[in-house]
Amino acid sequence: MRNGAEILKLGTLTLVWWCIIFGAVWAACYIVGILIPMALTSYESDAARMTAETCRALTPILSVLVFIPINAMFMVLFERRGLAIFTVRLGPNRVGPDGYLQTAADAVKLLFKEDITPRGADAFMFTLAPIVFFAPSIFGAMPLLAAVTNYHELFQIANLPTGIFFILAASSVPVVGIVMGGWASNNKYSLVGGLRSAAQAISYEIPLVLSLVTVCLMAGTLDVVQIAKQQSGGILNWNIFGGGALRGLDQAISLKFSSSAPALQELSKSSFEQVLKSVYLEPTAQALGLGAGQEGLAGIIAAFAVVLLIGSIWIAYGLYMTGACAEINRIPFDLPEAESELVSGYNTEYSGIKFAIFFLAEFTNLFIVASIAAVMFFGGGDCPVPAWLGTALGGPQIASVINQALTPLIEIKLVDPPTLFATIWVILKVYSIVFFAVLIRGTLPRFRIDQLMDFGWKRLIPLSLIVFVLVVYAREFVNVHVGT
Amino acid sequence: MLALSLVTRAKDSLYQICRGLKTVAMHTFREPITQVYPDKMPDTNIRGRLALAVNPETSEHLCISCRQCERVCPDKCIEITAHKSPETNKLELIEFKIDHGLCMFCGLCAEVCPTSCIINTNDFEMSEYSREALVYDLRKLTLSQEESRYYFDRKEIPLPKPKPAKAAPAAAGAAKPAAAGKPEEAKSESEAKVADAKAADAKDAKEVKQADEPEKQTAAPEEKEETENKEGSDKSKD
Amino acid sequence: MSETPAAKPPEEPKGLGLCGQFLKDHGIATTRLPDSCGVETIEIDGAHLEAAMKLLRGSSEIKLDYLVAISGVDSADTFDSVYQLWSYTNNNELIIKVRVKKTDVVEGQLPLVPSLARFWSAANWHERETYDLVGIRYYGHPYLRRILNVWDWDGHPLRRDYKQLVDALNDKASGSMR
Amino acid sequence: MATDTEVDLTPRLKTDEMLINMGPQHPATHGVLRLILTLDGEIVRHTEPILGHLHRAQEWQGQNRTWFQYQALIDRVDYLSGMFTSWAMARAAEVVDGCEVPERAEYLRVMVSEMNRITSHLLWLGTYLIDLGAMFGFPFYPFREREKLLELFEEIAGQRMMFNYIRIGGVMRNPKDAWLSKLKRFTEEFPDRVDEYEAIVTQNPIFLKRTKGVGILRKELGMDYGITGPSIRASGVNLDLRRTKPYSVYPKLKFDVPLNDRDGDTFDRYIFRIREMRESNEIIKQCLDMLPQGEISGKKQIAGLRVKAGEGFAAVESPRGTLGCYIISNGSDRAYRIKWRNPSFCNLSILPELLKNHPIADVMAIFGSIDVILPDVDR
Repeated sequence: MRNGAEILKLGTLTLVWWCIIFGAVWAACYIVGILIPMALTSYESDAARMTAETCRALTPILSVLVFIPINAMFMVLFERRGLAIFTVRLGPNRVGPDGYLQTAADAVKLLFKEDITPRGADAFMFTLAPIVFFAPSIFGAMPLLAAVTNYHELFQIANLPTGIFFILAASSVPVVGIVMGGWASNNKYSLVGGLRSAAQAISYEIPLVLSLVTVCLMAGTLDVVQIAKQQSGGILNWNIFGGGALRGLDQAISLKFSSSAPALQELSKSSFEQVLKSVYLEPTAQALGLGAGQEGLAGIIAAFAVVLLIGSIWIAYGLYMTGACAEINRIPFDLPEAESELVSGYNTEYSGIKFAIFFLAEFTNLFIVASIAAVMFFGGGDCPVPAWLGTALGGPQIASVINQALTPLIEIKLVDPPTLFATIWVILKVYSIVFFAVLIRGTLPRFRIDQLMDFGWKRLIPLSLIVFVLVVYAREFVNVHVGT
Repeated sequence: MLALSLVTRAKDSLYQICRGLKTVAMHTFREPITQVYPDKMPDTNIRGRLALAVNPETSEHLCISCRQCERVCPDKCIEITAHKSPETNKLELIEFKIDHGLCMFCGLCAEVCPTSCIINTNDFEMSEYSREALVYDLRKLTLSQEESRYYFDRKEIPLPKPKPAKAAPAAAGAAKPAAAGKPEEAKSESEAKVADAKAADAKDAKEVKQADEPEKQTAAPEEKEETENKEGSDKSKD
Repeated sequence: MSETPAAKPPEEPKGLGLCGQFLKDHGIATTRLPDSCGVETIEIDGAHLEAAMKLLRGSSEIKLDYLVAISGVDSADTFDSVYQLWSYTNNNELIIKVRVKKTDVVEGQLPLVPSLARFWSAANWHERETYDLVGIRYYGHPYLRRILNVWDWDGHPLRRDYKQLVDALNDKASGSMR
Repeated sequence: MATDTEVDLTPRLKTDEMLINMGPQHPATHGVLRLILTLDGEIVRHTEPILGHLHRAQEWQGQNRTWFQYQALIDRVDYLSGMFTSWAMARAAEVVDGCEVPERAEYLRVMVSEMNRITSHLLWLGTYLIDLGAMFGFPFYPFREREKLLELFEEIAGQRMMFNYIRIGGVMRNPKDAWLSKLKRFTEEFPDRVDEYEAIVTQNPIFLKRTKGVGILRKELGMDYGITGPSIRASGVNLDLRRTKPYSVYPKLKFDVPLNDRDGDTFDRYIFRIREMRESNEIIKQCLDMLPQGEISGKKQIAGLRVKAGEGFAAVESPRGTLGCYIISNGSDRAYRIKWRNPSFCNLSILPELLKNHPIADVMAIFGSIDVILPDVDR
C-alpha cells in the first residue's frame, strides 16, 4: 500500500463531495417540501393550501435539478482522480483544497466562454441539440427517485406503474439530440459522429432492453419501486443473485441463527431442512408434476435451476452494462466522439455553455445508468447485510442508537431514517459501478464501427435472447419473487 | 460445435479483458510518479538559461570578449560589445546581450568558451510578458559569486586562476562591477581551445564573414571592432 | 565495420567495377567516377537510366532492389541526380549519378532527367523532393509536384544561386536582435 | 461494409464520393500531416498526403551552418530519436573524413542509441493506443518508463530530447558511475514493465480485432516502396542495418533481430516493436558490461571543426528504419551538400497504398502502425 495516502485522499474527497451534494439536495427538499408547507398550514386559506401542495409537488423536480449539476461536477472530478490513481499520477490537485474545486472552476470557465455558432450551422437546431440531449436525463431520473429514496412520500409523485419502461423511453431520446447536433454543426466529422451515434444507440438499445426485461420478468412488474421493494432483506435477495432464488436459503439460515440455544438445535436442524424443502422442492415437484418418491430428482432440478438462474442474471447484468456503456458513449463504445478519428465527433463545433450541457448530460447519463443497475440488480436502497447476520453483528442496537441520536431531527422531519440509509446505500452502489466504469475507461481501446455493429447484432442480441429464454424456464422451477 | 467454439472464445476474451483490468487496477497500489513541480523544484541537469559566471573566488568577471560564443551560436542570439582600453591595450567588455527568445539552448557557446564564463544554468523559468524582456543584458546575465561557485562545483569546472592584482583597478567601472577585464592567463587547456579556434578562423575568415553578412549589416561599426578584438586577443596570447 | 577512409586525392579507379561491368555486358555504357567512400560510383547517361535500373534491379546476382535515396546536387558545373542503390538480400552497393551540364540547360528551364517513379514506387517521393528543392525535372513522373514547400513557392532552395525572399512578417522587429 | 456485393442503386439513388480533410490540425496525425481522403461511404478510396507543414529547411541549414553548429540542429530532424540523427551524420562525416572513433565512444553511442530506441518505441506505443481509443489509462504507463530514460538523457547530455550528444568523432561527455548504475537498474526492471504492457494490450480482444488483418503490407510492395525498419521486418524482409551492414560495435553484441514469416499486418508491426524494445534492453545490458575505458572523442570538438573533402553515404538503423545521411564536403568548415534519407519520409509514401479500401476508422490504426514522425518527414 505505497499509495495509501492517495487512496485516502480520494476517499475523503468523495465523502466531502457527497456531503455537499446531499446537503444541497436535502436543504432544497426540506425547505420546499416540508418547511414551507408546514409554515403555510397556519394560514387556513385555499391559496395557502394550494401553494403548499405546489411546493410538495415541485420537490422531486427540484431535488433532481439541484442534484444533477452538482453530482456531475463531482463525477468528473471522481473520474479524473480515479484515472489518476490507476495511472500512478496525482490528478487535479491545485484548485481549492487538494483540487476539490477543480471541476467547479471548469464549469464556471465553460459558462463564461464564448458561445460560438459556426457559420453555415443551423442555429436553431444547433441550440436545441444540447437541450434535447440533456432533458431526457431529468425525465429518466424521476421514476427512479422514489425507488432510491425508499419510497418516501415526498418523492412519490412520478411513481409510474410502468417505471422502467418510461426510463428506457426517456434514455433513448438523447440520441436525437446527438444526431441533431451533428447535423446542425455543418461539419463532416460531426455529421459522421451523429450518424454513428444513431446506429450505435439503436443497435445497443436491444440487448439493454432485453436484459432489463429479463429482470422485469423475474420481478413480475415494470414498477421500479416494486422491484426495489421485492429485493429488500439482504444481499441474498437481490436480483443479481437470482431475484429470490436464494430466499429459501436465506430463510433457512436465519432460522438456524435465531435458534442459538442448544436445546433447540435439533428442532432447528429439522426446520432448516423443512424450509429448504418447502421453498425449493415442493414448487419444483409441483411444476413438474412429480410424485412424493421423486424428491431427489426434484432437488437436483431445483438446484440446477437456481444455478442457471443466477448465471443467467449475471450474464444479463453484463449485457446491461455493455449496452449501457454503448448507450452513453463511453469507452470502449465512444465512437460518436472517437477522438482519433472524428476529432470530437458530434460536439466538435460546440463551445461554452452548450458544450457544458453536453458534458453534464454525459455524466448524468452515466449516473442514471448506474442507478438503474443499482435498482434493478443490486436491490436499490437495500442494506446488503442479511437480517440474520445483521442481528448477529448487533445491527438493531446500532440502529436504535442512531435513531436515538437522530430523534430531535426526526421530530422536525429533517431526517427520515429509512430514506437516509436507503440513499446512502444507493449512492455507494452507484459509485461502485461508476468506479468500475472508470477502470474500464482506463484499460480498453475502442471498437471499430463495423465491429461494434457485428458485436451488437451478432453476439449481444442473440445472447440476450438466450438469457431471456433461460430465465423464463428457470423461474418456473424456482420460487422467485413472484407470489411471495 | 460452433456454439462451443463461440463460448470458448467469449470466455478467452473475457479472461483477457479481466487480466488487463486487473493489471490496471493493481496500479492503484503503486506510488504516484508525479513531480509536484512548483512545490518541489526538480533537480535537473538541463542546459537551461545562459548566464555569465564570475570567478567564484575573486568575483571578477570571467568574460574576455573573445567572441567565440557569438561566432559559434547557430541562432546568432549573442551580441557582444567591447572596446579596447587605451591604457592596457586590452579588450574591455561593455555590453553582453543574449536573446533568450532566439536561443535554442544547444550549449555550444558554453562549450567553446575558453574561460568557462558563459554557462548553462539549471534555471528554466524564464517566462516574460514580452519578447523584449527575453533579451538579457550584462547585468541580468551575470551571476553572483555564490551562484558561480555553485555552478562551478556542480559542473565540475576547474576554478580559474585569479587575475594578477594590477588589472583590478582598471576594471573598476563603478556602475558595473561585474564588467571586469579578462584574466591574463587562461588555463592551458582553454588557451589551446582559443588557439585552435583562432587558427580555424584565420583560415576561412572570409567565408565566415560572408555567412555573417546579413547580421553584420546592421552593426557595421562593429566589423572594425572585431578585427581589432582579434588582434587584441592574439596579442594577449603572446 | 564498413568504415573505409576516403580516397584522399581522388585517384582514378582502374577499370570497371562489378556493376559497371555488368551493365557493360548488357550493352549500357557507364563512366566510372572516383569511389565515394569505398562504394562504386558510376555516371550514366540519362537516356539509359531506366534500362540500367531495370537491369540492376532484376538481375539475380546483383539485385540492387533497394532504392535508398535520390539526391539532387547543384555541383559546380552540373546538376547531379544521385541514386543510392542497396540490396535487400546481399551487400552490394552502388551510387549512380546522372549529370546534366549547366550549359546544356536552356535558360529559364529546369534540367531534365528521366523519372523512375513509374516502375519503382520508392522513387516517387524522392523525385518530387528533389524537384522541389534542387529543381531537377524528372520527365515521365506521374505527379511531379512540390512536396515539402508549398505549391506556389518561388525557386528551388537548395540551388546555389537561390536567394531567400525577404519575409515582411518575420523581418527585424525593433526589439528583437534578429 | 458490404462493398463488393453492393446492390446497384445508381439509377434511383445518387451517391457521391466525399472528400475529407484529415489534418493538418487533427488530434491523431502525430503532428501536422494533412490527408485528403476520398471516401465512398466510410471506405477510403484514395489518399493524398500533403506534407511540408513542418518543413524547416534542415538541408539548407546544413549548407549554411558550420559542422559544429549543425550538429546541434540535427537532433530536431527526428526529435524522438535525436541520437540516431546525430549518429547518422556523425557516421557519414567520419566515413568521409576517415577519422577513428574510440571504442569507448562507440559503446556509449550504442548504449544511448538503444536507450533512445526504447524511448521512441515507448512513445509510439502510448500514442498508438491513443489512436486506437485507449485514451486515458494505458498511454501513461509507457510514458512513465520513458520519463526515466529521459531523466538519464538529461543527466548525460544536458537535455531530454535535443541531446547534441553524439558528435563527429565521438561523444560529448563521459557518463558518471552513478549514471551507469542507474541505467543498470532501469534495464533490470524494464522487462517486467514490458510484460505489464503486454498483459494489458497484446491479448486484448478489442485490440486484436482492431489490428489483426488490418493494413497488410505485402513484402514485395514494401520493397518496392523502400520501406525500412520494424515495419518491413514485420513483413519478413531481413533488413536491419545493425546486422546486414554492421557498423560500430554491433558485431560484438548478441541480440536477435525478430523476423516475420508472412506479410505483416498492424498487429505484427506492434509486436515487433515490443520485441525490439526487449532486444534493445539486452543490448544496453551487454554494453554496460563491456564498456571499456579510454578516450571518448577521436576529433577535437572545436568551433572550426572540419571534414575532409569527399562524399559519402552512411546510415544507421533508427527506430523507424534506415536513417541515412549523404554528405558532400569540400573541405571547409561547412558541408557542400547534406541530404537526409529519412525513414519516415519513405515509409509514409506507402500510406495511400495501405489505406486503400479500408474504413476510415482504420486510417489511424494503419497510419499509427507505420510509426511516422512528422518532423522527420518534413525536415
